[in-house]
Amino acid sequence: MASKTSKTKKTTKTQVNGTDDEPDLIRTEFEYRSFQSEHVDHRELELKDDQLLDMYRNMMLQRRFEERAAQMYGKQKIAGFLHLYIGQEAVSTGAANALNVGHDSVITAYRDHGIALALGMTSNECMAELFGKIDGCSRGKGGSMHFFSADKRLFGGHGIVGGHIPVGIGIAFAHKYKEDGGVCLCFFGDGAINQGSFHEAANLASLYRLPVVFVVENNQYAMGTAVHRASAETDLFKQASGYSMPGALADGMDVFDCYRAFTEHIALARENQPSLLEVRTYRYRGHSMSDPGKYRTKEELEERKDNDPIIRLKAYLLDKELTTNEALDDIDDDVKKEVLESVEFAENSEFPPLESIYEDVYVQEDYPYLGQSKN
Amino acid sequence: MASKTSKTKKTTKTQVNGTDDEPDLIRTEFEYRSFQSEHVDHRELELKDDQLLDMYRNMMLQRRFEERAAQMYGKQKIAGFLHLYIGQEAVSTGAANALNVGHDSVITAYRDHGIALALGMTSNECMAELFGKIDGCSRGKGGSMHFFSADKRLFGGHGIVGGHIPVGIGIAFAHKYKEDGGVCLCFFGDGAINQGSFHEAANLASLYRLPVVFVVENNQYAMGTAVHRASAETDLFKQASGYSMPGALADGMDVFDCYRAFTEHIALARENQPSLLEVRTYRYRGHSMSDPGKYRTKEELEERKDNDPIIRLKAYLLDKELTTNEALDDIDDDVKKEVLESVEFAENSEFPPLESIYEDVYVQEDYPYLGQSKN
Amino acid sequence: MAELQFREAIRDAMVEEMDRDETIFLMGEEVAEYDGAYKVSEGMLDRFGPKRVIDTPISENGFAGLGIGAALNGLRPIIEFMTFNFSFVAIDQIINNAAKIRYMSGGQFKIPIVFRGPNGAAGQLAATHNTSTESIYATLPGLKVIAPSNPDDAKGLLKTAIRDDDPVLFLESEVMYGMKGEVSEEKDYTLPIGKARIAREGDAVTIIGHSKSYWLALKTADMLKEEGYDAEVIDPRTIRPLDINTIVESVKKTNRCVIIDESNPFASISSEITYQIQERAFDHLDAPILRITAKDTPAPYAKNLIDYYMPSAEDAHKACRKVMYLD
Amino acid sequence: MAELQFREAIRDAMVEEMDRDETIFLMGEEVAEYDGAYKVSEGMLDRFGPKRVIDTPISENGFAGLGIGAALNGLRPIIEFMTFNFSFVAIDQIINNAAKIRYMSGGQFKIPIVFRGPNGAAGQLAATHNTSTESIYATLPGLKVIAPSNPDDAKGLLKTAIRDDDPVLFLESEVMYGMKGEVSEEKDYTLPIGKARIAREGDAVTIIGHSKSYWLALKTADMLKEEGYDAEVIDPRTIRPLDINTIVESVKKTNRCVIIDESNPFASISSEITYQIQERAFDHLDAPILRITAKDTPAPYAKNLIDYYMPSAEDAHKACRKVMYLD
Ligand SMILES: Cc1ncc(C[n+]2csc(CCOP(=O)(O)OP(=O)(O)O)c2C)c(N)n1
Ligand SMILES: Cc1ncc(C[n+]2csc(CCOP(=O)(O)OP(=O)(O)O)c2C)c(N)n1
Ligand SMILES: [Mg+2]
Ligand SMILES: [Mg+2]
Repeated sequence: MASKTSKTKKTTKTQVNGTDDEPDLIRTEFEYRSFQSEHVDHRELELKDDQLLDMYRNMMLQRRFEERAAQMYGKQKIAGFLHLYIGQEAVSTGAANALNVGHDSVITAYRDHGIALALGMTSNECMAELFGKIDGCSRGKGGSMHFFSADKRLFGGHGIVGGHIPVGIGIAFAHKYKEDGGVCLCFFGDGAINQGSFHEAANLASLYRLPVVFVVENNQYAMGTAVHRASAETDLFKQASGYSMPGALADGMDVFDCYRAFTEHIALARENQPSLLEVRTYRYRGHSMSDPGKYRTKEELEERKDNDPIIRLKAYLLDKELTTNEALDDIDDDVKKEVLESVEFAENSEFPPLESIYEDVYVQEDYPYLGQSKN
Repeated sequence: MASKTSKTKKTTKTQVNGTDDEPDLIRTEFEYRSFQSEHVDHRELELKDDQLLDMYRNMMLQRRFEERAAQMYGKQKIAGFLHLYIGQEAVSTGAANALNVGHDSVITAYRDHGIALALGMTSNECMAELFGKIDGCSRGKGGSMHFFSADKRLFGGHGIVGGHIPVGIGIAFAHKYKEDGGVCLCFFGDGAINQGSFHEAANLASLYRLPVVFVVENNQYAMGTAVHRASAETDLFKQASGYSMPGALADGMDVFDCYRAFTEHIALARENQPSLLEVRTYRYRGHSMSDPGKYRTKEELEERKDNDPIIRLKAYLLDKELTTNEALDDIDDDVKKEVLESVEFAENSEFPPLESIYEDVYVQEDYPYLGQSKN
Repeated sequence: MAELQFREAIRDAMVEEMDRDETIFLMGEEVAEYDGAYKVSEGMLDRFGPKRVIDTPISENGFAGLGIGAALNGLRPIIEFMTFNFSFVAIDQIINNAAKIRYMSGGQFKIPIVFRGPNGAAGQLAATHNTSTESIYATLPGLKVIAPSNPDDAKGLLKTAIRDDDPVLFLESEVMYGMKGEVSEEKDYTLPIGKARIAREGDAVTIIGHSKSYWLALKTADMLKEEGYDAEVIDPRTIRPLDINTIVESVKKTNRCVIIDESNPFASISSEITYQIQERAFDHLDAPILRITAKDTPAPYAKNLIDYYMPSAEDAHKACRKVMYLD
Repeated sequence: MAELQFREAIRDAMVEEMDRDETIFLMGEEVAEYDGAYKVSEGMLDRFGPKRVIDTPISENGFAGLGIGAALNGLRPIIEFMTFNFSFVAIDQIINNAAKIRYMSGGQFKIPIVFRGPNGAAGQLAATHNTSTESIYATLPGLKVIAPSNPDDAKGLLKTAIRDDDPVLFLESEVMYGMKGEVSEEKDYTLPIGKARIAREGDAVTIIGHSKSYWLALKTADMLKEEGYDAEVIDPRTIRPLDINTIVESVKKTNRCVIIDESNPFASISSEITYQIQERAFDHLDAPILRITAKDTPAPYAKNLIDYYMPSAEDAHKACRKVMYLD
């Protein structure tokens, strides 16, 4: 069903010698389905009841973590660029639950806090990184845009739009080469799809049949640029046809649909069938902390918030009587506590020692840096 | 009819809220027609009889010019890379005849002798450039890969595969900006389409509705790499769907079909509708002078030669009694003479003076080059 | 003179030139409806409309090449890179097309284009967003590279760059956009490309710094002043072509030189200036030329590390005292 | 010792290392079925099969990034650029990913990758196919840059580069591929990265040249020899890290230095070597350091122009005589 749901029916190759004056027709077909909580039972998706509560907690953790990070940015505990994922949590949580974390690989752009927490990286190491401290997930060298975890196989956190997409297929290439059964989820934004790097990577992945899922998180905007102002074809998943790979669409505001779609596409990847999954989602906050957000109306924003993925999951849980308001409140308190502790942890963590500026550049220990002696 | 023949029927945009479990279907349709000399009357294409003879002469000129150039390369009168266009002449001649030469613009890759001669650049200036002489079309600075003519509006002749495609849409951008009614033909190879630059340029052209025709000259190989080893989707014109622009196919071994297709796509461009035209053709010679050509069989090559565009036009001319064998022989002799004279012209032309190494870098006359004084 | 922010000076230069010449247009990411990621082009869409102030997708290679093609075909594009860190995906267009097409065409075509945007370090942005690109671009014949340090130079030089018939890279700085300075109100105010500015005269040591580093050079000179030494401070303003004569004349007077540059040191501007000085003024040098640059590493995120990473007036001051044999 | 062509030495290095280590693979345009555009990888597809010797589409940015990702995930890729002129479309991968990911990850990941292929001038190929990239790449911390001048160094250094856990750019040359030379047959022959080679000892002047320029340096030394002067010839072999100590020791002995480099001069290797020498051996210099480089222009096609464009032993000889105050 995975394949059925999103395979592109290939057409026979074109020949240039039709003697008929009547034009031949070439068809390319896509299918997509939206499979949402309003009309689904999680058991159909083989999701256990308590897994749903974990998902709820994880989405809540991502949100509270970033709300607190925003506050700390205001207090200048955090500097540089801070891009919040708030609103998109269903995507990261849905993906992580469909993945074999620690075995499969993930790479994404600079809006990376959500997926990091979804993969099980700790609030402590993430907040410490934002603070630029030694206990951060990148030892204070990467900051918000450059989260890494060898443990959870998060290969970054990348700041150059589109630049990490070829790296993603390389990670997948190595999984296939080593025959370790792993796949790579390669996330990028609706703005990134217009970079040539996507085109080259998509063709290479399809040509070499690499175990990768290209996930375009279409949150409708690249900074202030709406999709229709950046992409001539606004159905981004249709790009798949240029590389004869499956293209599909999922509802990024619905954790069930995300889980369903990721499960299907990861299954394709395990058969070395790369694919393009467009997830339609929405970011509530500005592009980064400095964004006035004039490019959209309050009404649009509010309307999207009515479709909030956390609220929808909560409604589902209560509706299906899988939990109680009290139990959910306990989760919320527990999350708040974890986040507050992470702030304290980050505060108390040390700044990296100055000598460490010359560490982690090269594996070679005794590399002769220019001017190093003089410092 | 032009538009009908190659427009992509756009589908309504996808919405993610289908409540049905049944997958919706999204269709993208292409049409192509092959419209060949075996079953066409040139008058249908509004081609005059004597225009056909000019076309014949021009294709013959391209071929003889390059055969001679190859010989001169052997004699080391020409050095560096020399990429021959032999076999693809129907494309350049068909294009040039559909174009308003001197008003419209053309840009191509390094396999540029054919289009240069088709646009009416002289054998003399072209051969002199190959010889690296001052009377060459690029004053001896560009060589085989970098033919330019401000006069004929040939914007090169470019050596970096795919690098000139964005430049091509910029030329088209200026035509539209100046509202001069001109269009740009942007030629590139089947290998070049895998460069990210194509993807970015195609999207930009469609987004800005630029008067450009992307012409992929699919001669089946990029050096030794057959199309199916380089492109996951071997119907290259289908790339158009990712940019919601028309994509179509033409027979590059048939000057009528090329003329027809270029006429149609140039008409689209004049309405600021960019499009992708795939022309299926074949190069008879190696990629460059040093290519052993082990990647294809003699049989394949011979079979393609049976479909030779010059022979097919000749057959048509005789069959329709538009000329006589004698008249065609005269043309052949005349062409031979022109080419021989161009060799003599190139021989007699001077090498560029050494000081000219510091000319044409900047418009600024007194630019202070490092070390110049010392020479 | 009027007091303007750096960003305002740049905007005024573009606006005045676009008022003057219909063929000039501005293109880049968020330059139009968003008013520019750093508000440099604020209001320009309203003034000139969508035909001449154009937002792009995130396709630097594509729109850099578009600009080059438009320049070849009679227009005068201003292409904004949101920052020059992002110009690397477009560098083939700049190296192989902007810098070489005129030459390869034997001078048949010209490419009057300006690539502009912030360059170099801007605080805690980490390695991908902290690259100084001038030494990479200035190595390439066919290009001109300008890096102003103040609003007045920015306006005068940008207007000249826009009018120049050759491709120009115009390097600005996020952290300087808000800086205020006196700007000439002379109508049609232009400054020549390739002329350095002697910001302060002195005979004790020549201190050279462009863009942000110019301000470190001044600060260093102040520190020396307090110690009773008059340093000569030179702002090259243009990197390619480099006004070596002004620099050499100064060194002939001071007999010593310290160069401050935010670039990574290896094969950078400081290396080149040193080569040219010792080639032309060898006998006048009383001490080795020293440079103070960013560290020979990528840029870190942590506050303390990035502060340590950047060149400092303190280090430059030490270097000056050293070449002056004061300690 | 066995006499091998430069291309054979490189091939042997790759073959020996691939025999030794399953995780090494070779990827690039025409490297497999075509046996390599310059026949460097001839026979390797037959030996290792399509899993480890892989042809690519013309997508340098794509496959350079693929290599980086594969290196991050446990493999040791050798990525061939058909020439380094074509690496510019992939330079963002090299600058922002290969050189910086390890740093930004706080050392969690390593990137054992080799980017190799011909670099620099190769006759009448005109501007787009004649760029020396070493000064651009060597400016970037996080990379290592090697440019051997002979088959023996090529083999020993490439084997070391493949085993090195850091990203290495290995710069070869079309025109040297056919050059023959003695190559050690010692099994497991490796040479250290970052060690220069004193090719000829002398006390009259230090002549420095890497890659093709090394041979010009030798020729220049021969010309001086005939005049009765012993020049010391140094081949840096590695550009980053640069073995400045060997160079400085030599200059302390000869008190003068001439650098030959095919790169465009501005902010190039010659600039950097000059800075470092004068910084460390200022008091030992009896004359300015001079450089002989390609002209400060793009590369022309015409035979006479490209010959004039390139550095020559004659010019280097003149420069040596000048710093030796012979005329
Ligand atoms: C190559 C490059 N160009 C421009 C930028 C500046 N920039 C950072 S984020 C961004 C928008 C990206 O939008 P999208 O891909 O949709 O991701 P989102 O921010 O929506 O998650 C831009 C233009 C960059 N970092 N890299
Ligand atoms: C960016 C880049 N990569 C590689 C090359 C080397 N190269 C020159 S031509 C060529 C093949 C191009 O094939 P195609 O685009 O099909 O054009 P054709 O030669 O068939 O006309 C290659 C790989 C180059 N010139 N530029
Ligand atoms: Mg977005
Ligand atoms: Mg081809």
